[in-house]
Amino acid sequence: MAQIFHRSTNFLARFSVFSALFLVGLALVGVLAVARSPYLTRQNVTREQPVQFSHKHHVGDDGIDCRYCHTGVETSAVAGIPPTKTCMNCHAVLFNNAAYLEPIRESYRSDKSIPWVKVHRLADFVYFDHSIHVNKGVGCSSCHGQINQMPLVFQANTLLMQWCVDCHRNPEQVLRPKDQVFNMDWKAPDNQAEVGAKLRDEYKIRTTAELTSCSTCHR
Amino acid sequence: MSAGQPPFDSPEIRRLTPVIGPGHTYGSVTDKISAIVLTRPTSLGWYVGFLIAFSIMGMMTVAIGWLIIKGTGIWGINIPIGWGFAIVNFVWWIGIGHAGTLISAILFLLNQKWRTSINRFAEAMTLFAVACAGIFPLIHTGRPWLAFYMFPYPSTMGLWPQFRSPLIWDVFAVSTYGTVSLMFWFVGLIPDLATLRDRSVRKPLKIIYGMLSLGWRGSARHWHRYQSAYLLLAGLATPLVLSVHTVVSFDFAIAIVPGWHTTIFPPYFVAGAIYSGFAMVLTIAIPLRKAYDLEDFITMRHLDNMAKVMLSTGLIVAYGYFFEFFLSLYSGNKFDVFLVQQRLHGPYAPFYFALILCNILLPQLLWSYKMRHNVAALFLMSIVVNIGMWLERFVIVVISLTRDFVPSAWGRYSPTFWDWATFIGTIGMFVTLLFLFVRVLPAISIAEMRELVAETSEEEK
Amino acid sequence: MREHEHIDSQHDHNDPAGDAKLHDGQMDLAAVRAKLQSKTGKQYWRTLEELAGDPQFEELLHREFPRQAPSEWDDSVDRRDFLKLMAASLAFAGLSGCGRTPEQYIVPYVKQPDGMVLGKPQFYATAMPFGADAIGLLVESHEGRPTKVEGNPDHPSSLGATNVFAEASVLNLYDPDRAQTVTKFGEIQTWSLFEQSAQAIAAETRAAYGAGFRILSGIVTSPTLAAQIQSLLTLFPKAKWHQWEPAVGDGTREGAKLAFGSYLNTVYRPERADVILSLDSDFLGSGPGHIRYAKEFSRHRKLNGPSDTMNRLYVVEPTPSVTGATADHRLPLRASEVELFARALAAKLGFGGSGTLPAGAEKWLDAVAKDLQEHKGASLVVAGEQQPAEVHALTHAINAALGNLGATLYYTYPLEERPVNHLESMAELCADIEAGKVETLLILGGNPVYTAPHDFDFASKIAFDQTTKQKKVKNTIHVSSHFDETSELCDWHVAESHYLETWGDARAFDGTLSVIQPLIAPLYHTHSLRAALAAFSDKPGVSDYDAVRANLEALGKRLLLMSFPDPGSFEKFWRKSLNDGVVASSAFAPLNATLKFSPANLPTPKPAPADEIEFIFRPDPCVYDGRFANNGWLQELPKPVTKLTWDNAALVSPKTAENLKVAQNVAWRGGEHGKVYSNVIDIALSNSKVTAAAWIVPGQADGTVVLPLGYGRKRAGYTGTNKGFNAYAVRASGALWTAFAPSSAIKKTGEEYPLACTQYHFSMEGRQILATGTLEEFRKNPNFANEHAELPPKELSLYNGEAEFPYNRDKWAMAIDLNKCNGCNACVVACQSENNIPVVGKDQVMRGREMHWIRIDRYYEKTVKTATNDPSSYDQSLFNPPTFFQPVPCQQCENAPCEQVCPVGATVHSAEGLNDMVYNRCVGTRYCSNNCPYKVRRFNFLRFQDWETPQLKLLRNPEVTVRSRGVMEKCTYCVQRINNARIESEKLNAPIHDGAIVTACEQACPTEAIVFGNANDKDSRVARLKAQQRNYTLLGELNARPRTTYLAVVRNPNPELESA
Amino acid sequence: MGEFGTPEELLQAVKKVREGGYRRLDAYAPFPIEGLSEALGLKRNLVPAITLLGGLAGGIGGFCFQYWAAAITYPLNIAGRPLNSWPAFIPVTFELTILGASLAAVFGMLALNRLPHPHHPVFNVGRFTHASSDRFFICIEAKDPNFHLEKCARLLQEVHAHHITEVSDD
Repeated sequence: MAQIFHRSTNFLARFSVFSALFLVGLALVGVLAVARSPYLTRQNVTREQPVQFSHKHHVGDDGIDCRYCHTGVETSAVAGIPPTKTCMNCHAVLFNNAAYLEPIRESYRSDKSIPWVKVHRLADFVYFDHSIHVNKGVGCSSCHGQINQMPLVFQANTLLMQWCVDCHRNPEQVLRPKDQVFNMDWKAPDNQAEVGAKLRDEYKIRTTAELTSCSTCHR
Repeated sequence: MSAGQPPFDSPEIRRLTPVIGPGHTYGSVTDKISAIVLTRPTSLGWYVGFLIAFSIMGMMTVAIGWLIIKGTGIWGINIPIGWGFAIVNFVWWIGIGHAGTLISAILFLLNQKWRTSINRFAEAMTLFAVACAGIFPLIHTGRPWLAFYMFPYPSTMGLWPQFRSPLIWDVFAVSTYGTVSLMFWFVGLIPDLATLRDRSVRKPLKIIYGMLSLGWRGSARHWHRYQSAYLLLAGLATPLVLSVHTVVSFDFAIAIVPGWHTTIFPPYFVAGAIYSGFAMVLTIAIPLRKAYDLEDFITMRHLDNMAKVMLSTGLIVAYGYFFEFFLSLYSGNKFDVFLVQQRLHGPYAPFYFALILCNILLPQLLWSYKMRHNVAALFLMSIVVNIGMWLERFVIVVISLTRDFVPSAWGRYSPTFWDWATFIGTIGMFVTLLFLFVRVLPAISIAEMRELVAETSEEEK
Repeated sequence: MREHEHIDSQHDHNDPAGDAKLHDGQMDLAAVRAKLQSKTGKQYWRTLEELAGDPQFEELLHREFPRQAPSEWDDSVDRRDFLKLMAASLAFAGLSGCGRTPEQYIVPYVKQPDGMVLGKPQFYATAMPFGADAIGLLVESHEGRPTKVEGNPDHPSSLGATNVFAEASVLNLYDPDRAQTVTKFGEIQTWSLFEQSAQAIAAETRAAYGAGFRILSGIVTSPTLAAQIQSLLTLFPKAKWHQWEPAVGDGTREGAKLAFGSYLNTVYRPERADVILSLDSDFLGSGPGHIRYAKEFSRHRKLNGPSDTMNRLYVVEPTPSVTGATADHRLPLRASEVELFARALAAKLGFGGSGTLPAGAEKWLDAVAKDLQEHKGASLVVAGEQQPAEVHALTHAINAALGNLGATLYYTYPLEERPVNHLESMAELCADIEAGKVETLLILGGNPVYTAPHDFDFASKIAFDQTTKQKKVKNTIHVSSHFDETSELCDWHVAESHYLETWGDARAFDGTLSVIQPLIAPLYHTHSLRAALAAFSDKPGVSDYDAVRANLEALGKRLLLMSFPDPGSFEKFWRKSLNDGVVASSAFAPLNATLKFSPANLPTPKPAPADEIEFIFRPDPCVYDGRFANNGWLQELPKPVTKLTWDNAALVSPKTAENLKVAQNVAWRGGEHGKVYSNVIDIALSNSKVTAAAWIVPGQADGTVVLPLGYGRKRAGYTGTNKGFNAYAVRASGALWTAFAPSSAIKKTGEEYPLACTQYHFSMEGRQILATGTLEEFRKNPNFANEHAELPPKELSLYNGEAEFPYNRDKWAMAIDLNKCNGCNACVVACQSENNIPVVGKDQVMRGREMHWIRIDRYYEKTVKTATNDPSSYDQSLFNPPTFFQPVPCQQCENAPCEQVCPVGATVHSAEGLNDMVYNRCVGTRYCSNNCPYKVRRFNFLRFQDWETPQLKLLRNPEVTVRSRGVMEKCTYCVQRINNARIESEKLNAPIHDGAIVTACEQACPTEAIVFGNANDKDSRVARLKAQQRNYTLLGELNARPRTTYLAVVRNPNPELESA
Repeated sequence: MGEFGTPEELLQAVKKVREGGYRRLDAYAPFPIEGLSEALGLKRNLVPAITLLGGLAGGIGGFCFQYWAAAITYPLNIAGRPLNSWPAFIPVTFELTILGASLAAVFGMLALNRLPHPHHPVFNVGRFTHASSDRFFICIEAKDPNFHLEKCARLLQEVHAHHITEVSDD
């Protein structure tokens, strides 16, 4: 009989076996990578807003304190998006005829809320509480990044569960003195390790086991 | 001949009832078996049978689709009976699968010649049964699309499966079992695929079989390694097959539910598995040898031996039932004792008695030689045992859950249309796969048959 | 910590467009309201979504799951779903959850209300008017949405607890089937149009000095509403005010009149009574003040140790009630025989006269009489609301004779602004209508067409007569929350506001006045009864706020003799009243009433026909008189004793059932825990008939059939229509509470009807589920509860890793004192409300899939020696079995069997020892439920949650995950409350003090039977309870080590009766 | 290349050919023949060793992974059991051992046999199709140091080969 296969098929056959295995592996890695990619987490993706509100200008340049607008941050689970009224406190006078502020004035006149695009979205089913973090020496910038340098706000971290848990396992890495919590430019000192450990005791932060219990965040 | 032979495989008997019809040569064996695949025209019966089976399988897909739209609530399950048909069928199918591996692996190790002609499709049966079984753990979950949570993969949540749960053991046991069976089966197929390659006349077939046979050319060196690999696989598959049903039994034995929480489960689940498995092999073998007149290869001796295995495993199972019963009473555990009473005169008592009838009483007929050599009767018996073993799982899963610790929570279970559709559907799938198998692959290991011819010819000298 | 807050009318507290971080995609009610304004002329709409122009409205119109009770799913396949099959399979292929979620928007306030902190619930004090009572409440509000009703500790009628009706009332607010606007002949009208025509009618009426103007209301305890009626009656001198409260008997009122010559209100002080006799009174389970009475009663039943004393309760009743189940001695007597018993008792106490008693009751009577006399001044006799005036009069006499007046009970002026005999009042109205004396009929609330005695045929009085082509009453106006049986026969229908939507006031059982302050502006175009009434007055359009405020000022001056020199001083008084939820010192002062009545000269009663069957009518424990028929929570709530849901049934005793050849059989699907087939019987009674399913109730008096009211509604709404049978259909004015008919009046139709019963099996099968004993036994052997417990020693472990999880900080635990629990169900509804627990509908309940996180098991002590454990197979022990209730939430085991078997770690232990359930990790293998010995886990077999109905979105508690299909769920000790309390304490670096965390069930419990706290804190209430010897573990031998433990029941029987 | 009818003939032939001093030869048969390997002087193969390694890797790896997942990366209190509840980890460990071993055995065998190998000179021989059914072949390779075409042919004739063909390698 004649050969059914050409000599080259020997190589082809073996090559295809290996490459098949390789491709399967690659596909799996790919899926896992996409799940962590900005495409899904929306990390570092800036969003158009109905009014191009610049934190850089208000916080960075004007030095307005976070709490002026986000009033609930120290007392409530949600920091709170300010009502139009808060904007008008100043903009009734400042730039009170600037075109780009029209939506604000419109909202104030018509008593219709401004639909801000939500930037920071935690994974579903998480019950996050701002107040306890702020009260235990976790600074805004630890999670939100340097808002004071963001013309338009983007999400600075993945906000994936793994990211949350990393910090709940050893909070020392981010703890800062309470008076520094709202300081956007705070940088971790070189000896953060021991400072953090000291603060952890000082602020009576719970054990890792308690912080990583499921019901700490999920209800 | 190795020492591990049961008496019924002694030379005299072998001469009386040969494992292969007289007058076969290497060539004739090869012709006959490969013909089924290559030359023999596809019979009308095959088409009809295939269509029926396939449409039943279609019903299964509909049932599953509906399940995904609506949720497991379309089944009869409830609180307290969280597991119903799905798990019953799962255990039943897995059990059936075991006979295949047993025949091909354990009997191979015991060097039982008579296994050769049945091991191939027995292994196929294993694969298909495991496929059917595998469906259920997936779809019985409330959110099947998240079933991948049960596999260990680096998730963005930083969570891993909970390895103390018997269900995770199941995941590993069943997937390992599937993989190993597949490899075992394929390795066995390689030389036959080569045969088909060489004997097929049409080019496309040559190419397909050629690829599948990986260019096998029967070199002595290859045979050398091939045999040791095959032997090793057999050696590995043997403990595996035992472990799989042990793990399945853990699903129940580890739980605290009265009627589940008992140490006797592993051995008698395994015995039960083999029991039902051999029943299923018979159920398939008998029509098969008729349809493709393979009586020369699957001889009465095979049927006789399988019947004997059924008889013996059946007795082990009976022993299991007895001791389950006895231990519950002996333990004095009020919950267990109550459950035993429930089995005897609770709402589901008829099922229990039907089970006793099918699995213990009727099979005793197999003591009779005439019974074992009456093909039709044997076929019926195999069906009966299949039903009986299904009932066993039903009794274990359902009755135990209907009457557990807190009387206020007692309930009942009855299957819905969709329970039945899914169950019967898997049977359709099983048969469909079998039809395809006999059509495109040699249902009997040609190479091993040749070996057999060689040995038998030696003996005749 | 929850502080009461008060609000005033200017306070715009109704804009729910809160921070979307809490509840994304929330409906903007403002938009809806705008739309509503613009609607004119004939238009119908079904939901707010349509008005708000919501795109998913189409979907909503053809929703596959009915609102409130989703997924009435049957085995049949409907075509539309079938077509979706392919699509769904595809979606399945593309693993949901991997997709990219769409943008979300945050819709902040434009002007944020002062005092509101986003994400923080606020609590407002208000009150729920209910019959001749008002239940003081604290209502939780999230961004202006009332979500949870709790008791107001400062209010005398609730003392911080609630009952099922109060808990479920918040669902009524969001009931999608509520009437949403004014209609005339079923067509939508504007309020102003109504006011115009009201004024027109008023003008005519005034011309006729009010002749022909009639008002029909229920019991009115609201001073403001009463004042409004008064002013109208002065405006229309010849007008009349009729009252009809279907489920409250006249016996109470008339009894007082009989005894004292005038209507009086009776207030009990069970706390002071050592011996209590209830004459067919369910004073612990229903009626004015029952929450408070239950609390007082249980406080006098508290046992800290063997040395403590207990009160003793005797109950004589025809059918088991929660009071009867709590009793130390219970005597089943037909309702008509209770009077005989009362007479006999009076005779024993030396009033002369006598009563012949059924055999067996004599001995009982002697013992009770003796016991009562031994406790003069510390005893109490209570008569049932449904008992006739004679029984009440006798009771007053007996209490007087026992010197209980002023000690264990006292009298006050009636709460009702104008007490009348309702039956006569209704009869008069009907007669006048027949006589053509009625021009205008204004029906304030209620549903007379449905509830009036059938022989009055009220429908024909107001309906348009097809034959004569005319109406007997020219103008009929109905004000009610739903467009019901009465509304559809009236010209005008005014949608009534929910009590959480409008200002009002009401008096509690002891006269205490509460201002009802709204938590949300009306969701629809609804108005209060008072406003509807005012439309006819000379001063229409006075706002409820002003009216209530003005009235309170007047009351303050007149009754409380207060002076408000300057507006500021009244403002303070007003704000304080709002803040406290009660008007200070407004409770009625006790009167010293003198008995003008001697039992001796009571006319001898006409003997009840002994051979005939006695039919008695009772308000249903879940839907009351039918007003809650459309409330899914209450419909699905298992009735305390029968454990039936979604239906009422004609209740019969096992013996009677045997005579009537009525039986039950357990269905295969659902079985003991879901579905029971029962015989259907035709009942011919009072020249009318009704078809009902029979149900066998152990402990019911033989020869008595109970017909619960409130079901068989023809026009209640999606949830309530055509559930059960309508007992009003056979209720005649002549036999309002008790009717007699020969047993031939009951005919088996031969059909069987499936009833959804959540617990059919009532025997403990000799297992130590409940530990019970008597006070003597307890004193002899304080440890009786744990004697038979076979707790395995800790060392018996495969691992010696015992010390690995010490729980040395907070160790949450619960103790349930079964001695106090009376099975009232308040905890069940509270839990449902707090934890967003779905309603699954009758079909699913019958499949054994109800979702209640806490269930109340009901057991009869004597085990029944029948194979089927079927009450229809009559057994002597079922004549009057001791009944016990056991609330079973998740036991939070430390060695939780469920956790070990979960393949994905969706249920694990927290560092504080909670058995966490992580819904979003759960894949739904149901293994945990199988392995749970207490069967407290609940599974979402289908998509039970209603995701479509917008109103129900507003209802949900944002603190708790709304579970999706295919997920296991269970009690978590209200972990959301624990977490919030922990966060607050962490901010202060202070420990969580005992009582800072109150679980929903504990909060609602009227008897303080459920106690939650930190077991590591030795002084916590829970730790002290667990330290008691009565404390035992359910199924301790399984070594699951539950955190929830029970305290054994100790009954205090009378030795004399025990010996028998 | 020489063809034979029965295993016995083949064995004879192989012995002869090896006595003839040829080492680089191979025999082909439709089924394994006892003694053929010895006749060809094949040394024991590596498959068992590979299998053992695979098994060990699967087992040890499996247990360590479980320990890591349960006790190190996210320690959780499950039903009050210790973090390292090793008895519960045994079943999975066992299964993984088997899996590792079997995979090693199969792929090891294929690799050692240089399979897949669809193209091979011997397939040039027309009658070689019978190698997979009822004929037995010997092939002396040209690479053999003392290979000589005629000599080989003669040798094969001496051992009564039915057909003798020259296998061209292209």
